[in-house]
Amino acid sequence: MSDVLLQTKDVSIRFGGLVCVSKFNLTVTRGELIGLIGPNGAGKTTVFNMLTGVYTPTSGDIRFLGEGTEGIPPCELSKRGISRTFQNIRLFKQLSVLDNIRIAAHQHTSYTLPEAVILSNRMLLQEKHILEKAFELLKIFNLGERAYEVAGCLPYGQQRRLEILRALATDPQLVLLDEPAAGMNHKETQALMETIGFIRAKFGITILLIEHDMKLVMGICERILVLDHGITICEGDPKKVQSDPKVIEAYLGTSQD
Amino acid sequence: MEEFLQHVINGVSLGSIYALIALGYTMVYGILQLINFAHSDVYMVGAFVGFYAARFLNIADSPSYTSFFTILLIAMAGCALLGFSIERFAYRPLRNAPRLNVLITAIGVSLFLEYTGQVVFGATPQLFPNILEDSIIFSFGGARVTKMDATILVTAVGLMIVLRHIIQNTLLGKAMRATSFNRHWASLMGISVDRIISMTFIIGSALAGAGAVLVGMKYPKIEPLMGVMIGLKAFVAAVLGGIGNIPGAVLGGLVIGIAEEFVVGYISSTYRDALAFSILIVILLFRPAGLLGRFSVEKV
Amino acid sequence: MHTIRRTFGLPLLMLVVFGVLDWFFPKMFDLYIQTLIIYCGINMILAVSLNLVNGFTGQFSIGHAGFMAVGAYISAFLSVSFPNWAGPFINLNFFLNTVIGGLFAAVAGYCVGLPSLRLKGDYLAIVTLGFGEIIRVLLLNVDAVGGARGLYGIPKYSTLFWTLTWVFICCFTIVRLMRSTHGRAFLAVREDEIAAEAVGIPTTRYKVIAFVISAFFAGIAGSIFAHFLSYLNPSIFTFLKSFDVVVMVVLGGMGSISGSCVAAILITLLPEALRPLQEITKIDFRMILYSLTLIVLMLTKPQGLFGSLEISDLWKKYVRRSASN
Amino acid sequence: MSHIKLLSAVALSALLLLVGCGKKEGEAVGVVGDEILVGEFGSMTGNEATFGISTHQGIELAIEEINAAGGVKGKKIKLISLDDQGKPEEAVTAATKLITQDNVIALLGEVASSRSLAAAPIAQQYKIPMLSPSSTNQKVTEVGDYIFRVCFIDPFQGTVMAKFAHDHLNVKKVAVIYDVKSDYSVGLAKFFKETFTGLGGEIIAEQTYSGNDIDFKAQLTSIKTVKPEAIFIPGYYTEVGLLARQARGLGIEVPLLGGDGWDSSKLYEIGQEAIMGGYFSNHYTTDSDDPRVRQFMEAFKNKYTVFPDGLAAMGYDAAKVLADAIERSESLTPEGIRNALATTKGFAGVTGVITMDENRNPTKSAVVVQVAGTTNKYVTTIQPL
Repeated sequence: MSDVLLQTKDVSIRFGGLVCVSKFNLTVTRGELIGLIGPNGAGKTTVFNMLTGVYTPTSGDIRFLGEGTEGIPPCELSKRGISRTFQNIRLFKQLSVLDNIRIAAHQHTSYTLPEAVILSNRMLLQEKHILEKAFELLKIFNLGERAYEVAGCLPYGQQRRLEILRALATDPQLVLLDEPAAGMNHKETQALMETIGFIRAKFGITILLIEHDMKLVMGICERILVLDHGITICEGDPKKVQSDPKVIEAYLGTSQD
Repeated sequence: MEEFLQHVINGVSLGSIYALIALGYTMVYGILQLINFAHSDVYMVGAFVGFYAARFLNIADSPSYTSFFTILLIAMAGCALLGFSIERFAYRPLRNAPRLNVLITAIGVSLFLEYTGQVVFGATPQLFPNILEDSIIFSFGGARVTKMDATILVTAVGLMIVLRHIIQNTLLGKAMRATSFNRHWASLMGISVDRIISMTFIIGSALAGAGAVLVGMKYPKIEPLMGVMIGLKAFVAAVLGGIGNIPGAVLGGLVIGIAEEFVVGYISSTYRDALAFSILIVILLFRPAGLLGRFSVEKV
Repeated sequence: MHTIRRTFGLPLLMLVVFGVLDWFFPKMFDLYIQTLIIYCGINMILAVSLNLVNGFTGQFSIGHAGFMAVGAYISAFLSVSFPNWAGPFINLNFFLNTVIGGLFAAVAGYCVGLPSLRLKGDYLAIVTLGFGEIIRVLLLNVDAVGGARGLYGIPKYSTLFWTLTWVFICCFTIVRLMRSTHGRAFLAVREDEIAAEAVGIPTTRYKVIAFVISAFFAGIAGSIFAHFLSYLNPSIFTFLKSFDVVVMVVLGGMGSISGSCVAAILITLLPEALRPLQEITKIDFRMILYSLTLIVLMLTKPQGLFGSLEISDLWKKYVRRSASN
Repeated sequence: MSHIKLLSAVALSALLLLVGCGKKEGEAVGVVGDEILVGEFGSMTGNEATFGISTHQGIELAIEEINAAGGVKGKKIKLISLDDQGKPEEAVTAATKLITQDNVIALLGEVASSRSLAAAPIAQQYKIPMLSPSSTNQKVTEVGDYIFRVCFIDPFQGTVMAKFAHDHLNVKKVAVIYDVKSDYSVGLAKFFKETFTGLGGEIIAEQTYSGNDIDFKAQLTSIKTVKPEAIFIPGYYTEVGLLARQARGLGIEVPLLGGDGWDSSKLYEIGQEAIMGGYFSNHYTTDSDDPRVRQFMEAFKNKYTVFPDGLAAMGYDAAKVLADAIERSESLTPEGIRNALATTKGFAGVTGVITMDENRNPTKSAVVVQVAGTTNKYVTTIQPL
């Protein structure tokens, strides 16, 4: 097994005449925790959307586990091991917490529609397995008691956590977290940092993270990429990034903490 | 050649009527994202308002431009009032309900108007009053353009120009555009959204009323279900052009009107009713948001 | 043994119950009541199957009558043109013809489901409406099934037994599906397509599956309808028929199977129940009242009668509440 | 909570409906006291309401007259009318209700063949005579020996007009335009084409429209280019008036021909000058000197303030034929009435002299009339084949 999980080469995307991301290069090796930062509108979420197959790059090449991802739909990429959360939480709001998790486990089921109707042994077995696994995950995230509550009614912080949990339920190799700490207070952010560290240790998952909270990013990321206007202006460890004049310029007046 | 020309003339005149009714659909959709199924019945009521007004004013048999404009204005006013009340009493209470509910309500209002029409106006077709004499004003070979055709076209185009002026250049129009762009933000900008929506219904319904009078003059048979088929086609025209898009509705109406005339004229008349939909499906497969509609990519 | 009971227990039990009802009912009630029950059954199949697309999968189809027409015409055509092709047993023939009708409808559903890969919301709605109308116009022009003159002499195979059996099969299938990973996939598509894709649900595939299953049962309903009415005419399957079904679904509550059933019964019986009124007033207020009821219900109960809950949920709630009081 | 209440209310009302409608035993079919129950089902609302209402008015008038004259067999006729919204499935429900709930002795209906074909098997099954005023599709009476009608069948009328066009008008090239949605129109067109080509004529153009269409110019424009000598339009007056107008507007001046669907004062009202001089086949002519016709027209006009159309006349005659059969029937049973209906002979109705043949269809002569304003001018009579 190669250690390179994901590799992008000169990936660019244009909407109309507007170049949104240009020549994005990134190599992610197994087990890394990489931060992607940059001012608003820098194209960070667009990078995520290209990596997960929501958008197709105008040019360039994305390889996941050595295979090109061009033309592969998001659901297929998810099966191959890329999972994500969204900047504005996208839970299945009217469904229960438990169902949110179970839906993410869909790809681990193999029984057919007729089997579902006649309740075949295989179906019952797989359903049982999914259920057990879901509760296991919920317990880890302290959401066990809320399993039957409607996801949309959870408090904000728990919704964020549930979304990360849902991303984990697909058994991913690479998780893309889009501003997981957005809207969280200091304490919640602290807890989130611990959680991220914990799941990394427990599941051995590689993480790519977009975040504005510099404390969080600098605190846990081993490597950071800085995007500005779609261009990668800096790449390196937190220290290097913090002292890079280009980064400071890009952030000038917006964030100095 | 003569036949071809005649088909073009027929098509444009039919298309302009589809367009006029399509405008009402498109305006309401643009602002509320609601397929206002009751629109076709507002159109029907417009025809009957014209019918009774002409009787009441005793101008049923004095064709002149004066009677034409009188009836036109009365029908427009009647429809505006009806459209306003429908919005006020049936749709406004559902402003924050799921869209499908409003749609069902629209179907309910549509059925209500149709069946009430059958009781009040009677199910028998009536003759729309003769309010404008017809004569051939222009003849090219065997192809004829009549005064009626010309009046219909001029009136329809005139109304569309007025509408365009309202939407592009007036404060009301700006408010309407803002509301259709984003209702919530518009209300934050101090726009009274309810008032703007009412105005949209008033204008859209008035156009349906005008359409009814124009159709009534040309095809002087009116009955309570007259709106169903023409309403459906006009709606298809609106979708075809890109629903919510005003020039799109006009274009869609013309495309369907002309295509119908040509298919019936040169290929076969048996599939006429399927034609509008076939065109629509084919075009939507290539342009999912209609001819002039803009396909918005959902922000992730 | 356990497996067999689990899988076929309830269906077999229901078959026996329906058999008894079928024998018992004609002795208790006259044809009028039976007719109404069969119409209720047909509408229940239509409403429950449409609910799969509109309620559970969150797509918006208003062309259900078209699928119904396909099922009705294909099965009726088989019954008329190839009587007893599958042997001397009428019921076997009827069953097979119905299933074939349903399969053809399912193919039509597939053809309509495909554009749903590209279209959303109202655009999809209008395309389904258009397909329904196109099917109707095609039928008007096919001489083999009588065109406008209609298809007559269809044997009256539809009995109470068959109607109830198919209602059961339809509800049973959809309830079981909804309790599986496939059912949750439908719901995920409704809730958030992008998120569903991101967690590995092939959304387009599930949309098409929903259309196919829904169309299949609409075709079944069409076959029962055809073999009950013994006469078919394209004008039966106008978009107004599709609207009726959409109304049932919304009225019952999107995503509630029992809601759809109750609404189907209501909508079928309401015009009949209003008949005495017509005799008193001498003017036909029936449909006016029907439409008014519709508007008022939408204004006062926008979630439909049941919302997305099932009768069983409501019962649990009720019990829980009375216990806590 | 409210859900449960609502649910129980629904269940309860359904149960009440079921119980309330349970079988009533021990009553003679169709007779209550000194009233004979006759059922009528028709399209009082919906797309084809105008036809259903016309027929209903004709029937109502006939029953009123019969009761005023002392009724039949010393009893009054009570008419129970149900609406079927112009839908076949509703026609089945209505007919079933009339037979099983209201216990009628005979049925009048339906206007359109599509609904009659759906309801006839029920009447046949319960052996209740059903008399259709105006279902022209041959198949209707083929359902069984309890099904009758008082109108022409499609082949006859199509043939009449083909012969008329060929023999009287001496035209060789005819265009046909018919309503593809109406079984009546399609049937007439079919038999006209067959007979006319059989006679050596030529159908040079064939176009269709859909009921409730208002624009026919595309069809007419292509008809115009092939220059027919006459146009056969077997449709209802509701469309023919507009069609004629548009034909004249396009400069088509050849004669227009049609069937009994034209018979209405609305035809001229909508068609105006354009329809003047058009020929159509009909059961009777309004400019007839026949006192029965005159008296019917008067009575109808007095009651409803409009002149009767063809459908009203057919409804009127259907009710009268049925009353005559009840009077002649040996016993007041559905079977007796059926037998009497089957032996109807030389009944002088408004729409002609009606004699039932062995297929339960009337043999009566057709007249061809010419539109002359709100009234029609008699042209010729064509005997049944």
